Amino acid sequence: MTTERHEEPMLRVVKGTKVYGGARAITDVDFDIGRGEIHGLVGENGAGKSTLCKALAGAITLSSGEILLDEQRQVFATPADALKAGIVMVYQETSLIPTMTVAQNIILGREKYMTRLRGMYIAAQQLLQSMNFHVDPTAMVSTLGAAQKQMVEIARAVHHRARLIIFDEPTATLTPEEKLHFFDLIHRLKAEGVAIIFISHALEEALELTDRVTVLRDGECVHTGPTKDLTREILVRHMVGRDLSQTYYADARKPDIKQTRRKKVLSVQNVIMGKMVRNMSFSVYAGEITGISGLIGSGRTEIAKVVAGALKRNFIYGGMIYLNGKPIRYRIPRQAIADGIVYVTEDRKLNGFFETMRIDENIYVGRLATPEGRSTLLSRREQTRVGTEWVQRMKIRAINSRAKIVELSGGNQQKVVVAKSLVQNPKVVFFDEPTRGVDVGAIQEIHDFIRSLAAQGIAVVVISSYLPEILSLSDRILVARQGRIVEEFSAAEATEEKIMYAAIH
Amino acid sequence: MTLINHCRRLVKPIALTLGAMLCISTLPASAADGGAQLKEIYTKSIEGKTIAFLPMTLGAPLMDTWEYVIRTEAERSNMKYSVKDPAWNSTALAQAFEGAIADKPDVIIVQNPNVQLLVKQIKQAQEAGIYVIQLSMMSNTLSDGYVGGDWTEQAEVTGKDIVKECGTGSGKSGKVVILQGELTSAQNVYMTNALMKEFAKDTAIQVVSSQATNWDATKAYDITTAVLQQHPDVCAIFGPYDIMTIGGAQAVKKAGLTGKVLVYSNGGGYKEGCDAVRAGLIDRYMDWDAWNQGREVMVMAKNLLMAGEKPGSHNVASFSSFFWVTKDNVDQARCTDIPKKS
Amino acid sequence: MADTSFRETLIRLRYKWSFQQFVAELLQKRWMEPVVPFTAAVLVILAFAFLIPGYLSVGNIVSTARQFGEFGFVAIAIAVVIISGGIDLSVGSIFAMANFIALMMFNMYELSAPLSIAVTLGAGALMGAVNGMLIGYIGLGAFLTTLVTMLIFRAILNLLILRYSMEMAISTGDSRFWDWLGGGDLLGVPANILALALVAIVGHIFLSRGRPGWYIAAIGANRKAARHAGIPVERHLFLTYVISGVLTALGGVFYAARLNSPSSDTGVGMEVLALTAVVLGGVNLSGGKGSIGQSLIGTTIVLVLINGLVRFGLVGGATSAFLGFMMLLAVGVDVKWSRNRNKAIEKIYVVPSYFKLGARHDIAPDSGSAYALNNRLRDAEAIGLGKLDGPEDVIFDREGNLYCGTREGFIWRFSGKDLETQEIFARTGGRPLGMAFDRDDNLIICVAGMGVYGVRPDRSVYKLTDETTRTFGKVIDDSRLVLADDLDIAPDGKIYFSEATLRYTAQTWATDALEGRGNGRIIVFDPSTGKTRTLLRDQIFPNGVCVSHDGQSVLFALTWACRIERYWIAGPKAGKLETLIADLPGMPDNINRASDGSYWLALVGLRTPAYDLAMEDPGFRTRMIKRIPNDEWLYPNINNGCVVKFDESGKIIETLGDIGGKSHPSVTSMREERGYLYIGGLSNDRIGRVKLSGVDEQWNGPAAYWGERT
Amino acid sequence: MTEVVAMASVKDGSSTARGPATFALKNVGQETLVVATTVLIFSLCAILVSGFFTLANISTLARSVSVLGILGVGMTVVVIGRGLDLSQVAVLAICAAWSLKLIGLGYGLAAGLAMGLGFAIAVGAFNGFAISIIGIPALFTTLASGTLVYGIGRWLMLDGIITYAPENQPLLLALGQGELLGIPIPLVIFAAVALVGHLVLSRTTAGRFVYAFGDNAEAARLTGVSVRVLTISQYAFSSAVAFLAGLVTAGSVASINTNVFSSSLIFDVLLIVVLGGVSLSGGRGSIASVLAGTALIGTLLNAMILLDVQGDVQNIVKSVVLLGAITLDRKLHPRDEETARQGDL
Repeated sequence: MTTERHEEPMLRVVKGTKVYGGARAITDVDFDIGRGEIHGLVGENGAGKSTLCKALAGAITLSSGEILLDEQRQVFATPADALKAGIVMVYQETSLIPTMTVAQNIILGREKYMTRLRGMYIAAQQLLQSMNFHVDPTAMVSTLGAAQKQMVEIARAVHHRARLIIFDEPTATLTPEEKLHFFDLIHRLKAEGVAIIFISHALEEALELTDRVTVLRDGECVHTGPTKDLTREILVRHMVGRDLSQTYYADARKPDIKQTRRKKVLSVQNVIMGKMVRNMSFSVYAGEITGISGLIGSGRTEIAKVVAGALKRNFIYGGMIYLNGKPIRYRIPRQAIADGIVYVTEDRKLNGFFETMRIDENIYVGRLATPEGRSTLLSRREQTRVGTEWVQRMKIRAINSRAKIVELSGGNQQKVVVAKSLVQNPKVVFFDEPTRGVDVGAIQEIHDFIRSLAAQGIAVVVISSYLPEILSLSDRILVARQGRIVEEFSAAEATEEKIMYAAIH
Repeated sequence: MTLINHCRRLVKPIALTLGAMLCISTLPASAADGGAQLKEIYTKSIEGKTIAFLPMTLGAPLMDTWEYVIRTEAERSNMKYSVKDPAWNSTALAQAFEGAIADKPDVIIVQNPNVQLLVKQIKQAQEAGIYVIQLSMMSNTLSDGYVGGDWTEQAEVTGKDIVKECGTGSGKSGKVVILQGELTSAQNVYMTNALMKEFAKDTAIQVVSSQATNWDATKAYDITTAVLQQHPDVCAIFGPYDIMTIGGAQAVKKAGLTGKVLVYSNGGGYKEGCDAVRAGLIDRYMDWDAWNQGREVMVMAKNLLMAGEKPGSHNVASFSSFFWVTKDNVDQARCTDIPKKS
Repeated sequence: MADTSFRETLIRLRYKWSFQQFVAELLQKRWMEPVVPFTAAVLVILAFAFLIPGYLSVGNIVSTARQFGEFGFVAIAIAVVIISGGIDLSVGSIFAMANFIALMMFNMYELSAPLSIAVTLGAGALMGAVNGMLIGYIGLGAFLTTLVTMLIFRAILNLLILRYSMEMAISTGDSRFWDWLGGGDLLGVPANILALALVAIVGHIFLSRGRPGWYIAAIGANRKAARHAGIPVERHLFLTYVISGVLTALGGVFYAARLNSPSSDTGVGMEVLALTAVVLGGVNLSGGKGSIGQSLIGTTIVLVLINGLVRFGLVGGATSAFLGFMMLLAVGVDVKWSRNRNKAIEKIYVVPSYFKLGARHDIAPDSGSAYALNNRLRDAEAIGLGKLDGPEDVIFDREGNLYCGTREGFIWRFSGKDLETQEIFARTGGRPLGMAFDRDDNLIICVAGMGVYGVRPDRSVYKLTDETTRTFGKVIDDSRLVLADDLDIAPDGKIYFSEATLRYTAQTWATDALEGRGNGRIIVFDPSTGKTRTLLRDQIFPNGVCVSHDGQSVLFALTWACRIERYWIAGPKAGKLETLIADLPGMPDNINRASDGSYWLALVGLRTPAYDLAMEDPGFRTRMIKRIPNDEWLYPNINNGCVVKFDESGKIIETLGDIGGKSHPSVTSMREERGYLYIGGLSNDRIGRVKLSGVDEQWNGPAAYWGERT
Repeated sequence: MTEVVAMASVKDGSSTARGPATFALKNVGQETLVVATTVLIFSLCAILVSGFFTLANISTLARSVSVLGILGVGMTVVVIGRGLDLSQVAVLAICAAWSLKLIGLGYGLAAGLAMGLGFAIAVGAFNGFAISIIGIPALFTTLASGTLVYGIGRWLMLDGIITYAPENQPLLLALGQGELLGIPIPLVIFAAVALVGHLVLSRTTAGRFVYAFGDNAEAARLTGVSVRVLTISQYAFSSAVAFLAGLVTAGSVASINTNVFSSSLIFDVLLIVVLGGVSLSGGRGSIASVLAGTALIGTLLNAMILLDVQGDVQNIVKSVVLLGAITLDRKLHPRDEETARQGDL
């Protein structure tokens, strides 16, 4: 843990602690960054990376501990204070104003009292294009895709001429080429003396780009050191706290590939939905896990929602979907659920669970919404029964099934969301990013559960942008790009490189 | 909502002018072939003229009675007639008035919601050559004519009666409840003030509640119910508008105090008011005959048209008569009921 | 094209001016958002004008306008609050209170008119501040808070009226200014309309271009994002309600001056009416979106509707019924409309038009035509293989160093005897396309997406121009340079450059081919004055630009039209445009001077019969665009090109090709340098070098054009 | 370095279990707070206001707020489902008046009531349709439909502002004036409606779905709740309840004044709903909340009438109490800028 630094750090955090309603998000974290340094911040979901950075950016205030900027103690009560001090954060969930244009968003917070619109658009276009971000400055942000929004955020940070820019997973939505431009940008910023905190899941990126890396685990700082001393294996060990041989993905490939006669359950043929899904075709078989990989915006989420009735495919020239050979077209998810097709959402906070309800109530609502579970009156007994059953089956860790769902950790919340769908006795299940924001232990449990579903003869579709997850789970891997399935691999032949290549070329 | 407003200081000059006007208007009739000539003058100055009526609202018995009488009178005289419904909204009324000026009728009959509204607009109308007659309510500006009641006088009469019934020597508690309409409406203010002056003359009279109902029968019901719980020995209840007072009267009936608590109110003598008297809900009902007021205002309009003076040059008035209606004489009272619209 | 049939003329006319494109461009404009409410307003007015005699009389318009003035202030006030993501139900009460206070100050206390107004506005600000404190700083919900303050203000007002109504009934102030406010006009425009117009214009500028307006809209659209952007959310919410209070009070002042009546029912139900007006105008109840113009359109609808219905003489109920019906209808349509607006734009954005190309020349190797293909480019020597990503244009400086721009926005330089030293010379960003050296050896580059940039010999990058004059009467603002393509410099130093298309970008440019319409232009930049001017409009994808050897004219290539045009910039024909070569067998790209006084021309791809046919049938292309995903559309062939040489008269001298497309599938540029021809390609991974025979072995472009260095 | 790792792994998993026992005012719901305030004010009035603490007055109190309470129950169901029904008062006035008129015209009691109820439910269903299928915001839809219904009623269905109860229909009058075992019938109806509302919300699937929908509409849809049917039903319920409230109003004074449409009654309804702690952002609250809110407002109003406090002062007192309640609530549960939902009004 040697830090080979000669000058005083530009910014330091001393014993930073943040308590959220009883739970500690970060505990006594010490952190520092110098001028022109690219500092990687890695750790698993929920390790406290975002919390630490939000505190630096003034979005939240630390419960205890100090932030020192040039050895001066600072109190950032609001993001405005941090901005004044030259700290800009590029948020993961993009923080843009949807009703304003790209150019407006870029200069927001640094605009003149009155702005001349034409000049603003031209200047914004120059800025964006000079970074090779191909975004129309006059477009309304609400019409942009995820990647373009991310670019606008990055452009905004650059425009603000910050001393310290915090990037929270900036590359998750970018294509390799856009990443290339982004890395080039980071190096140019570094050359100008801008300090950069780079949060990333992709360890390779962190190793390639950064000068130093800090690893957080469970809200505590477990390692800080120069990048050149690190390898991927060491990083993982720090992050997970276990030896690599015990980590999950190391040996996750299944030895046996099912080659028995397969029953085709779902067949999607030439489905078109607006701009997002263009001519998508694939089939799903009973007892098999089909993985769909692809970048955000490749149409993978949308096709799942179309099949499950949450979105409607084009009315004319929209293609066909067959369930057990019977053509289907659902207006609402209820109809799909009645036919045994469920979709487990990728964003559980936004549309996954009911926060005012308890675990058993959440699961029971799922049960009530099915034809067989329908009843006019509620049944306490039935509620307790399904609650207890699924808490056990999903290994949901709570004091009991009557705990409030908001009191659970991300992984347990996700299990409740899964349980809420599986209680509906589906024949086809779409899991959209089933382990996003879930702690490692829970990932394994959820994966085991998904496998057991397939073993029961249920057709399972797993959508994920995390390749190791897709590789370890799937019997068959489909790759989506620009609204269509461009490649299909069997589990045996798939590799990360092949999938990635198919996803972007 | 304000029904009627009155400026006492205007009474005398207006009454005098009215007399003069009537004389002037009958002058040409003294020629040889009196009948035919008069008819010709009448026809020439009345037929085809336009009457615009702007009440505070339509759909209430009082305004509907006026509207019916004015409309049928106008039709009978071959006059054009138009009516606007501002639905209790004084801003909408002002708007309708300005619209009426643009339409250039010959006479505008308006029910002015308060003394200051329409001050400028009435002047504008007169400058545009339109006669303006105010019905039941006045403004600070003198218009060409006024037809309506004298609220202070009516309240004085009512007050004296209440004092007689409940005051010293009556052997009753002297407790009086006033159900006010809307506190700020001028009519309400004039009546309440005059009443309080009368009550002040007798120390035995005690006003136990004086709450605003905003002309709402339900609210009158709730207030009366609550007050009667606290003061079961109330002697009299006064409400300045019959429709609203019926709510209070229902509460009296519900409390089983019918006959013991005297309910006072007033109105235009339409069916709804009489029914309440007949049902024993209202004991003393001061009837100022809305039907007749409709007639009066049409007579005044015709006179103004026949006289042909420049609008704004004269101010005339006609104060409506009023009389008590009780259970005893309610069957003799007119109790007008306009035909339902098909 | 003399034998153009009558039918063809008709078709040509039919597609010449595209209504669809006009609509698509209109829809893109932000001010087109309230198109539904605006249409509704016009229809309502027309309906009444038709039904009610004298409805459009001056008197009626003025009297309606007077009410419009007062109510307009309230509508703007509530619009500002809704844009901030809140709601203000207390406007009716504040309005009534302001009316009362103004009358009290002016009539009872006999203050001067300006002072009365000042006091009233102060009171309005104070009442707004109460709302603002509770909502902004304490953080209460806007709906409930203003609901409660509405009741409180109204109750206080009633108590005041009760206390002072008698005194106020008899007192009157006197001021000509006051009377003018209430009933006066300027050139026939009522005073309150003048004030409203002033407030609306200032307000609009502040809302759309000013900092407070942006902050308010940002908070309304996404409070968290606004906070992250460093916006003081609390303070601006507070400010919003103060603004609302002041504007409402201003409306109250005019109402007081006009009607002079402190009625207790003043402003009752006004919040509902104002809300209706604003929502009808298209201001989004969920915040962040809306303008003053929209709220005034909504106000017009509501007032005209009420005014018309009252004048119709319908009973009160009918007015309400119509109002309610209109509200539901207009908002229902608006909801559906705004949800599908972007979809609609997308659907109709690409507008194919009729375009007929002349007969194709035979290009078969054995055809004997001037265009007969050969394989002379196939064995071109590769330079920078694998390092370069899309060298669209290549150029040499006086010293014989080779430059090219790549897709990442880099300018590479190859130097040394055999161009073996390869380095990134500069970075412009964007997509560097056409290049030229000016007299002072600065490398001038067309950068797609950015404009025209220069790189000095010391590698510093500078901007020449990024904006041109806006075309008068064009719906969209075409002043930005979207896709500067190629340039050349006239002897007088003026830079002529092409902008290929205004409607597509460096990523989507190929779609422009499906339109077959003149979306591009030729622009000239004069470095001595720094002025940029559009020279020629409506060109069909103007691409390569080259000043002729004599410096008298500019040649430019129209890619989709397969034509070379000549525009005279000097001499007797100055200002004239003529076609030099028509009906090329392929799509022309860059044009460059050759050593022998002729010109090199790159054909980026060759025409195909299917595509030529498709261009004659816009209906076919429209259907194709609507029905199948865009990567299955029929695009022009830009995968196989060649280089041709033509002389000053347009005669083809020579053709160099690569039939299999092995090393140079599409050719976008070429330069002759000291006996070699260097080939660039938009999507290629190398620069090719071919030895030329029978040419001047010492010829160097800049030296030949600008003369020896001075 | 390995030691650090090992130490950290020991702590693994304990973070979520950690959590201090929270207590005190923070956990006190608004409903409890309101009940406490009501009890306090009630006791104060009983001691200080003569004539307050009598059986007769309590019954008057209950009767006078029962219409408000009935409307409140309907509103609560809609608000829990993340909606708002401002058309209640128009339905109350027009549908009840129309019923009275029809009965008066000789259609018979049952037919008249059925038609009134049918119209009310149609209005509610229309509201639900416009909100869930067309997608117009609830606030605006119900505002407009209220205006529309009032207008159509006044224009085409009714004769005047006031509609009188037909004679010889004692049953109708009994709705407003009668007593059942000494309890005023309006109160009985209020209790019945509240009970039905409570049972529907807490014991039926539909009620659970209303909570689910109000909590997270998209999650409810994805879970398979037919949200459109649900929305339509909840507005229909609210309208039907408003019709019932209209009958009670009409019964108590033997007439109904459609002008009640332009009164602030709807705001009073919102007041009691919110006062009781039903969140306008949906998913939270119960019928008990409405009872608490109604009791507080009822007590305050009754005491003020007895004290002969002027109506406008009553309004101010009422409003300040509400403002105090929501301010206190905000202080106890401060808004977290990082997690607050966008668009909470």
